[in-house]
Parts: sequence; structure tokens; C-alpha cells
Amino acid sequence: MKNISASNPAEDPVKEQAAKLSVYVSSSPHVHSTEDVPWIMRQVIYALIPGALVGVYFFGIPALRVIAVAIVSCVVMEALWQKLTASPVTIKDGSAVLTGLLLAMNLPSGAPWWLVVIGSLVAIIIAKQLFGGIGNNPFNPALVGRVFLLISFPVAMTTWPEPRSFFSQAADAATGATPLGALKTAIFEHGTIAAAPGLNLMDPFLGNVGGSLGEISALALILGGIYLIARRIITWHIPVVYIATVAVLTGILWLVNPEGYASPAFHLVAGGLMLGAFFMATDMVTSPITNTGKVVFAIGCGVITVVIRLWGGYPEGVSFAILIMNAFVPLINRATKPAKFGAVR
Amino acid sequence: MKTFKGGIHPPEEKQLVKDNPIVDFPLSSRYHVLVQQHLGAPAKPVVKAGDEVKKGQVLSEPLGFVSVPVHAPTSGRVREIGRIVHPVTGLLAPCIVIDADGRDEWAHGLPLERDPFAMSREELMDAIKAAGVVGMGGATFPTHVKLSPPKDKTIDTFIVNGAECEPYLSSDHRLMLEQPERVLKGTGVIMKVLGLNRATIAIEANKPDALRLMREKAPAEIQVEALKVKYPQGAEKQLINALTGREVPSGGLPMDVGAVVQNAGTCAAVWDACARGIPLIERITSVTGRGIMQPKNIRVRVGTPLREVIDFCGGLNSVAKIIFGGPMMGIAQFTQDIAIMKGTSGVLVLREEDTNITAYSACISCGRCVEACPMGLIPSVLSKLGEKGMHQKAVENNLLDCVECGSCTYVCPANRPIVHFVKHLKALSRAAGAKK
Amino acid sequence: MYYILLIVGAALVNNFVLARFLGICPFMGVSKSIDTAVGMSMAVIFVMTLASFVTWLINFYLLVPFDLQYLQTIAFILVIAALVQLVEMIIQRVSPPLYQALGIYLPLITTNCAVLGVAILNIQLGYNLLDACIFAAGAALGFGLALVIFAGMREDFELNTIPEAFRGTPIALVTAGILSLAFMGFSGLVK
Amino acid sequence: MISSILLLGGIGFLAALVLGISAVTFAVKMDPREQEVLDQLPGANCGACGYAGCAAFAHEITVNPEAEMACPAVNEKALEAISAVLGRSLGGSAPLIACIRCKGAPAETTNRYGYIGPKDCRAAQIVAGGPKGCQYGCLGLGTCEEVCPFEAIIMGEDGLPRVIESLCTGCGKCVSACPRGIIQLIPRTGNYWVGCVSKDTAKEMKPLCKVGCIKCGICGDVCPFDAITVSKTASAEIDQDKCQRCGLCVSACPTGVISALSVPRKVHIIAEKCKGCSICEQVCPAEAISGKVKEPYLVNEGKCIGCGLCIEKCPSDAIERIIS
Repeated sequence: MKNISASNPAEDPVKEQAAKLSVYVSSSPHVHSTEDVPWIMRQVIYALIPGALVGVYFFGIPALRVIAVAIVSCVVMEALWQKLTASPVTIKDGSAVLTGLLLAMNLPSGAPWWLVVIGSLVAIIIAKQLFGGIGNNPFNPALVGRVFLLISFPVAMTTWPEPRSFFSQAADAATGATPLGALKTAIFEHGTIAAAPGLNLMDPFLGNVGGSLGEISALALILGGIYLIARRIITWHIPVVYIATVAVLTGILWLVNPEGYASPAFHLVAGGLMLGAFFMATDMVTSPITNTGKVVFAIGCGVITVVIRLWGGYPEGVSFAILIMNAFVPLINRATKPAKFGAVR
Repeated sequence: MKTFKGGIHPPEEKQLVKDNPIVDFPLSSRYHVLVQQHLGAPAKPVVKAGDEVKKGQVLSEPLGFVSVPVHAPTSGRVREIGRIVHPVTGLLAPCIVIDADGRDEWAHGLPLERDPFAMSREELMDAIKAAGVVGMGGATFPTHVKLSPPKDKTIDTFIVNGAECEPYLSSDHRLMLEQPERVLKGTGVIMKVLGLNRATIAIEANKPDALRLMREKAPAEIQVEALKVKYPQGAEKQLINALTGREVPSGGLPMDVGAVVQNAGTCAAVWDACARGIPLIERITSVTGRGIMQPKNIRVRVGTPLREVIDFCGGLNSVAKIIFGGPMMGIAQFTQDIAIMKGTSGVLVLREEDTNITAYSACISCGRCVEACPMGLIPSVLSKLGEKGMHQKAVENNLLDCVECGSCTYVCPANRPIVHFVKHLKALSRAAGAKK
Repeated sequence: MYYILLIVGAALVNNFVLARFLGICPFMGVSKSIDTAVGMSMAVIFVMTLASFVTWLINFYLLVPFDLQYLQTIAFILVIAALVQLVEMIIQRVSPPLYQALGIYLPLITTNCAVLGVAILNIQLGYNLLDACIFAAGAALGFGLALVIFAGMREDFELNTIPEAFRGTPIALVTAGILSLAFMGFSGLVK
Repeated sequence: MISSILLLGGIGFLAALVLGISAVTFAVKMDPREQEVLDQLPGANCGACGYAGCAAFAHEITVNPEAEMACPAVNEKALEAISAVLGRSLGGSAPLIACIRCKGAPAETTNRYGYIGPKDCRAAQIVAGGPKGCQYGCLGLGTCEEVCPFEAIIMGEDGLPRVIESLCTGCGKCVSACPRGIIQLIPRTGNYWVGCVSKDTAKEMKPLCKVGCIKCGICGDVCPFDAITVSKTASAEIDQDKCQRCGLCVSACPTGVISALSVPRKVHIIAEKCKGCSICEQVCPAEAISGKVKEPYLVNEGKCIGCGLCIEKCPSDAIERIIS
């Protein structure tokens, strides 16, 4: 058989030539949603801005410096690694910027520049690129960076500058304790929370407390979180269930023994719970795929957080809890596969 | 409003062509009729170069039950039997070329005048098969096969699919608006074949004019249902689920839950075949997209060269992709040297900014595909398995349940060609199965 | 409560693999798939608990009365080796695929530092017989937990694009390191 | 002293007793030869034998006396060893090597469209039949390289795969992976193949590829052994059984589509069989054989061109072909 053209002989050879357009061919579908990875990363960064701004307001220029150093070093680190390994440079997708920002928000504002750079190195190179870059990392890179620093440089990582208004910069850098740290010390030394100084709720809610520069204001973080949920970047499952689990567990203990345990409201606003629940635990790469899985994951995070906060050696357990649950994600994903359409029931 | 679980909401883009009345495509000078225009066993040409043929004359005879003939779209002379690019496989396939004589004369005795409701079930089935009717939504599965369920299956539901959930396309919409009688009478014939006394016509709610008209014209035994606007509302299994709540079992067919679904265009073709003996030689096609100058709904003969169709619609504007079918499940073409087929529900020309030609990146496990999947699968895992060619693991992950609707790929922020991976894995799995 | 703390302490806080770094060899070797990891965990739970039971008896009813504590290590190894041999025979009979999958790592439990470690720790920490068995079960549970989550992650690595130089054991070691970091969060929880 | 000996001995005895009893109760019949066979197999678990990995095949061939040697990747030494272990001679197939039957590098060929999708030939093939203009030619996306368990195929700079002959075991994984069916296994002792499988006529091929087989039939005409089949509707085909490796076709082909293995083939004289008749020395066109009459002759491998004339002439069957 002869190969023939399905076009009838054209009168005009020029037209024939013009019609030979180069076209693209791919598998269906041929249209695509406009929401791509850089867009998602941008949204998360926008959502983090209120929290970061509160940090800068209360801790001043040093906080801004930590944020800048973290973002720049993360991006440079990623670009450098990808250049050296001759793989495509993906810094434009914004994930390195986001990792840098999240890392900075998990550091005390007084962190020296080298500490931030080491944190970035661990986060980008060890926790992300060694595993194959974006999408392949089993652990949240920013958290790995933070936990690494916390264990390697405990003093630098727990020196918390006192919050001040941005406009009343005093020359000296007074340091103090975080609310959770003060609580732990009080229980450790006196056996009761009554000894903890000033367990008010308003200051940690607004951000007028010591702590990592991005975790201090529950309000700003909740606003960012609501933006993410409204934008459908994250679902409500992880933050709501995580926070609820912490509230329920601490609430039960508080009802049983209000002398020995702080109120659930305090546990919600203090420490890194809001930052963790809205921004760290919801990291898409390192959280379960299905909504059921997300609920299981969030309950696990909540339980471990409370266990470490109340009975562990560290005053704060959010970072550890999320990292540990990150490791469970493959198992959770296997256990919570959605029911397929038409499954025999 | 009735619907199913999962799905997506892509921009509909139907405004480009939905209000354009159907126009007749003028007679062409030469037709290229592919021998294989259906899903199933091949057919064999029964004419040879030099033969005189009349409009509606049989050009090929089916080899096997799951096979249908093709017919001459006009009168003329068979120029040759050669090979042209098949729009579905992209490879060269046998085709019968007919030089039109311009008289457009019907084959002897056509069209007939008969009352299908006076015919027996067997006679109707024979008429449908002889007319070469296939599923006109794009799947091109022979209709007579779908209408002959095995003895052990009882059919209690017949659904006419007028959902037309693919963005851009409006051919079924125009058909229902302009020729509601053909659709309704065809529905009646199929009800008779299936031995049912009721049927449902399902239309997405974005076609209120068609819904209104159908409700007005439909006899009491045919119910018209509005469906929620969501893709893939017109997919067989999702449609049945939305209307009856039944789930076609995994690996099963609609007949396993007592349902038969036929496209609205197919119903019209069944009416022509049974009442007038006219074979499937023309269809209604939406020529649309921002890459074409004048989007039109055309009534076009099977075998018309695509190049002429594009010229008829004002030519190309700027083109990145030419697609047979809709944007979600249609097949991209690389040349205009192809011909319209029985299953060509649309010719879609997309500009570069309407489509997606960026490279894909790693899966970020966002879970959007899981939300979108109407079949309850985990497309992200399938795509990763596809990257590694691990087809056995993919089958364990319900690969074979995928209907390739493209919802997952549409929402994937990493641009991953998940459907392509699925097709790839299915091919690997088939090849491995064939080897054993 | 005491026993719960004992188990939690052995399983999480002082996890044998992630905090005490014992039993790394099977941890790396049989964590490539969840199924074998579960099988291995079962075998280790069985061997550890039984070994603790037997070695405790041997220590306090044979070695101590005869003043032969200096034979502790060799006597324990002997007993553990015999137990492992027994488990091996049973698994080979009961589940040949598991036997195949575990491969060399099954006989290696013989000299698995985790098993010997738990036996010696029992004596050092002065546990009574019940304590010792529960402690061993907890430790084995912790080992199994670490092994199974690790296997889950490594199964997922199969689908990832890890740089070639880090595929296999290198990335497993990095992961184990990070996991170990995470488990340090439990420090100070018990004692 | 005594007590420690007694104690350890006692424990040991007890353990031995328990183990002895359970060895009987839990006995599993296992053929020790299985492991020995397994040790000889390549261990790549490529599956070319049709079993689920080397261990499964080792089991099959050990327990089933009918089983043939199905592993194509096993070398001769290992084959002998396995035969010895199993006590029966296993006729292995002649060692094979993969050859790429397309020379249409991107520079020589045209494309039909811009392909967007996974970098896998099999995936590209299912979208409109692949972007290559010639529907028989190499798609060049490197699936053969990807599937080769022995890293014996690499994608060359020209965009075509290349077989590294020293590494190829002839397992055939690439053959089944290639969607275009352009990889073929030929005997390692064979030498020539036609680097094209196109069924297009010269005219149809012209706009698509500059280096394909144009079905001119010259190779068939020059072949003195009638080993080449030519046809108008298929590329020339070399019958490896008939081919005597004279190489005439290579120089005669107008498009240079006939290729040769690059590994030089040599001959080797088996000293025990050689009677020292000197015939080989006389027929050798390359003066690569020398020796004293009545003593075993020697081949200078540097000079040997592997023509094989000596093999045909040797009266005592003392010369064999080897792969250098």
C-alpha cells in the first residue's frame, strides 16, 4: 500500500507550505490549571508575612537580619548544589525561599549569622537535596535544620531576646525565657505552675513574648493560616485536628490537676504550636496525601507535642513531634488509601 | 443537583461556539475513509481502486462481532486504497480514497421509509450494525455490542448522555437544540431494543436551553435530568453513579449494574439507521478553540480532510495544538493531513497560551490529584511508578481502574503528565501480560 | 504505670536503634520492604524476650551461685546463638519467602548487639525476671517500630530521584541520622 | 575452672539437644546445589530467563531435571560449573550480543512534531506513534539504556544508543523494552548487521532519513554466501548462520547502513590438538601465525584479523574462534 496524504491537492503551493505548521503533541489532557508549584510556594510565603512582621516588630533589626541571611543562604545553597551536581536549578520554584523563611521563623532573633548558615546548610543540602530535591524529602527541611541546631548549639538556640517595640530600641540586649520555658522551669524547680511568672494569654496571642522570631504571635499566624485554607493551599484537617488534640489532652490534665498543668488556652497560644500546625505540619511533601491520613498525622503530632511539653526534657515539642510524624507518613499513606470507585463491598 | 465524588471545574470555554447553529460542510472533491474507525476487531475493504461507489454504499466488511463497516460518504470512484496517518494511533493505517463525482447520489434504495417500532429487536440490531453506528462521544465502541448484553445481565436503566462535560465542545448541545426529535426517537428505538419502557436523558446544567427544549419535547417515559456542571460528569461510570447511585464494580461494565449509556449523537445515528437505513457517514462536529478564526458547528461527512475543515472555519490563527475531541481526553494531532472520523466530536485548535507545554517537575504530594480523581485512586503514586516503569506495583495500586479522564493532570501543580504515565504503565502491563 | 514507663522508656526514649545505636546491622539490612521488616521485628521480639528470660535465669541460677560472672558474655552468646538457630529453623519451615527475604540477617541476629545488649543491660540495671522480660519486649518493640517506619520510608525512596551517589545505604544512613535527631525529642521523658 | 567448663559444656549440650530435636521436627528439604548454582548465575535478576530472578531460576534448574539453561547472560565458565554441580550437561545457547538496528541519529532524520511528555521511548510511542519522522527508527529517549541491568548501553552524543560490547551479556532486556523493535540479538561470533529495519521504500524514506536501508539490493548481490535477504518492502536481513564474515557487504552498501561489531575477533590454536602441519601459516593472509613444523603453532593476536580462513583449512580441528 502507498502512503498518501489526506489533503486534497492544493491550488496554491505557498499556502501548502504555510500550512505545515510545527505543532506540539502530548498526551491528554491539553488544558491545565494555572495553579503551579511556584504559585503555591508564593501563597505560603505571603501567608507567613504577618508572623514575620510581628517578629521584626518585637525583635527589631536582628530579626530582619536572621530572615535575610536564612533566605539568601538557602537559595544560594540550593543553586550551588544543583550547579555542582549538574542538575536543573530549581530556585525559581520558591521552595528554597520558603524553607529559608520557615527556618528563620524557627530561630531566635539573636542567632549569629553562622548559626543561620549552618541551619540552611543542613536544611537544604542534607534534608532536601540529598534526598533528590523538592518533592523527595521525607522530613520537613526547615525543621531538620532547626532541630539540628537545637541539639548541636543548645545555648545559642535558647538565648531568647526580650520582645520590645520596634520604635523603642534599647541598646542592651536583654534576654529572657519563653512562656513554655518559664513553665517548665517552674514545674521543675517548684513542682507547680503557680511559680511560673505571668502566665497571661494576651501577650503570646499578640506576640509580646520571648521565643523564635516567627512563632511569637498566635494571631498573626492564625491569620496566615486562614488565608492558606481560604486559598485552598492547605485543607483544614491538619491544623484543626492538631490544635484540637493538644487542646483536648492538655484540657483533660488541667481539669484533673490545675495546679500541676497549665490551661489548654495557654498551651495553644504559647510556643510554636500555631506556626507548626499551620505551616510546618501542613508541608505537602512531608504530610499524608489523603484527608483521613492527615487527621491521623495531626493526632500523632498533637499527642507527641503534649507528651514532650508536659513530661519531656525539652520545653517545646512541636518540631520533634512533626519530624517524628514525618517518618510515619509512608505508613499512614499506605493505611489510608481512599476507597476506589466500584470497590467490591 | 445530581453528581458524583471527585472531579474538577476547568473553564468551560463553550461560549466560543455554543450559540453557532450547525452549518452543512460543502461537498468535498475527495474523501479519505479510514477502514478502522471503531474500537475492536478490524474490518476488511470490499472495494478496489477504480470501483464506482454510491453514497452510503458499504466500503468494508467487519471481521468479527465487535466490528463495524464503513460506508461511502458520497458517490464517486475509488481512487486507491492507501495508508494515511490514523488520528488515534498517529501511525499509517489503511484508508479508502474516493474521488467525488459531485452528484452525491444515494446507493440503491436509500433512504428507506420504515417504522422502526414495527421492526423486531433482531432487525433493529442488524440495522444498527449494518449502518456502522459507533459511540459518537469519541470512544467509538460499536453500538450494537453495547446493546446486546449477555443473557445473565438484566438491564433496567438506559441513560442518554447529553452531559458534554468536555470544555469547548458543543456538538451534542447543538444537536439536542436543533434536532431534538432525532435524539428522542433514537432513544425510543434503543428502549425498544433493550426492552425498557423508560429512559433518562442527562444534561449538564450549563445548557439550560437544551434542558428546557428536551423537557418540552420528551414523551412521558423519557425523563430529563439536570446534572451539576463538573468534569467528568459525562464519563459513563460517573454518570451512572450520579443518576442511580450505583457504582460500576471495579473491572466491570455498566451492564453489571443494569445500566446502558449512549451518547445523544449515537441515539440520533441509531434513529437514522433504523428509520431510514442511512449509515453513519456524517456527524456534527464543533470546530473551536482560540486558534481557529471562525469557530463553527458543522455537519461534516466522515472522511473529509481536516485541512479543508480548517479552511472552512477561516483558517488558523496561531496554533500550538490541534486536537481531535475535547481538551481533556482528545488526541493531539501533528499534521493536517488527516481526515474526520466517526468519533471526531470536535476539532479543537489551541494557542500556546491556552494549553500547557511547560516541563514537569517532581511530585510534591499535595494530594490535589487524590481529591480530583473520580475513581478514588492515588494518581500521584501512579505517576511516580510510571516514571520508573514499575507496572506490577501500579496494578496493585489500581492502575487498571483509571479511566484516563485527566482530572489529576489538570490540577497537578507540578505539571506532571499523570495520564500519560498511566497510559504508559497500562501498555507495559499489557505487554508483560502478553509475554506470559 | 511502672511497667508502661519501662516499655515507653525502652521503646521510645532509649530506643535501641535510634538512641543507643544497637542493632544497626539488621536495621540497615532488612529495612528495604515493610513486609520483611515486620517479619524481622517479630523474630527480634521473640528472640529478645526469650533471650532475656533465659539469660536472666542462667545469670542468677548458674553464674552467680557458682561465682562465674566472668563467663557472662560467652554464656549469653551461646544461649542467644542457639535461640536464633531455633528461630531460623522455624521461619524456614513456616514462611520460606520471609526466610529468603531476611537472608543473611537472620543468622546475624546471633551476634546482634541489640540482643546481647538487652541481656547484659538487664543484669546491669538490676531488673528482676519480670522487669527484664518486659524491658526486653519494650526494647524489641522499639526496634521493630524503628525498623518498620524506616522500611516505609525506604520503600518510598524507591520512587524518588535520589542522586545516584546516595542511593541505597548512604541515604538510609542520612535518614537514620535525622530520625535519631527527631527521637532525641523524647529525651528526659523517663528518668 | 572445672565448674566453668562443666557449666558452659552443659549449656552447650542442652542447646545442642534442643536444636537437634528441632532440626528433625522443623526439617526443610533444601538442595544445597541450589546455592551453588545461584553463585554461578550473574545475579542481576534481569528476568530474561523467564523466572522471577536468579534465585527462582536456580531453584527451578536444580529441582527440575528437564529444565534447560534459560539464562542468556551466563558465561561459558559458569555454564561448565553449573553443569558440574548438577551432574548433567547444559547446552547453553551461543553467547549473544545486542545490536542497534537504526543509524538515524537526530542529525540525519526529521521529526514529525514537538513531543512533550516523559523521557521514555515506550511512553513517546503511545502518543501519536512517537515524534520521529520514520516510524521504524530509534526514538532516542534512552529507554534501552535505562533498562539494561549491566550498564552495557549508553546514549551516545549523536542521540543514538551504543552497545558496550564487553559488558553486554545478551540478556535481551533492551530488546523487549524497545517499542520500535530495533534491537536485535546476534551471536557474538557473528559480525555484521543491517542498521535499519524500515519497511519504507527509498522514495518514502528520502524525506525522513538520510542513512536508512534503501532496499537497493546491492548487498545481496555481492554476498558470496547468499546470506543476505533483500526485499522491496523490508530492510536487508543478514542470516547469521550463513554469514561468513567476509565483510564485502559493508563496503558495497551505498548508505553505509551495514555495521560491524567493534570487538576484534581472533583465532586461537589449541596446542594439544595442533599437529604442526603449517597449513594455517600458509593460508593466513595477515602473517599472524608462526611456528615450527611438528610443534604447536602460535597466533600473534596483534596481527590476526579474524578472517577464519585457517579454521576452515586446519585438518586437525585445532583452531577456534575467540573474542579478544
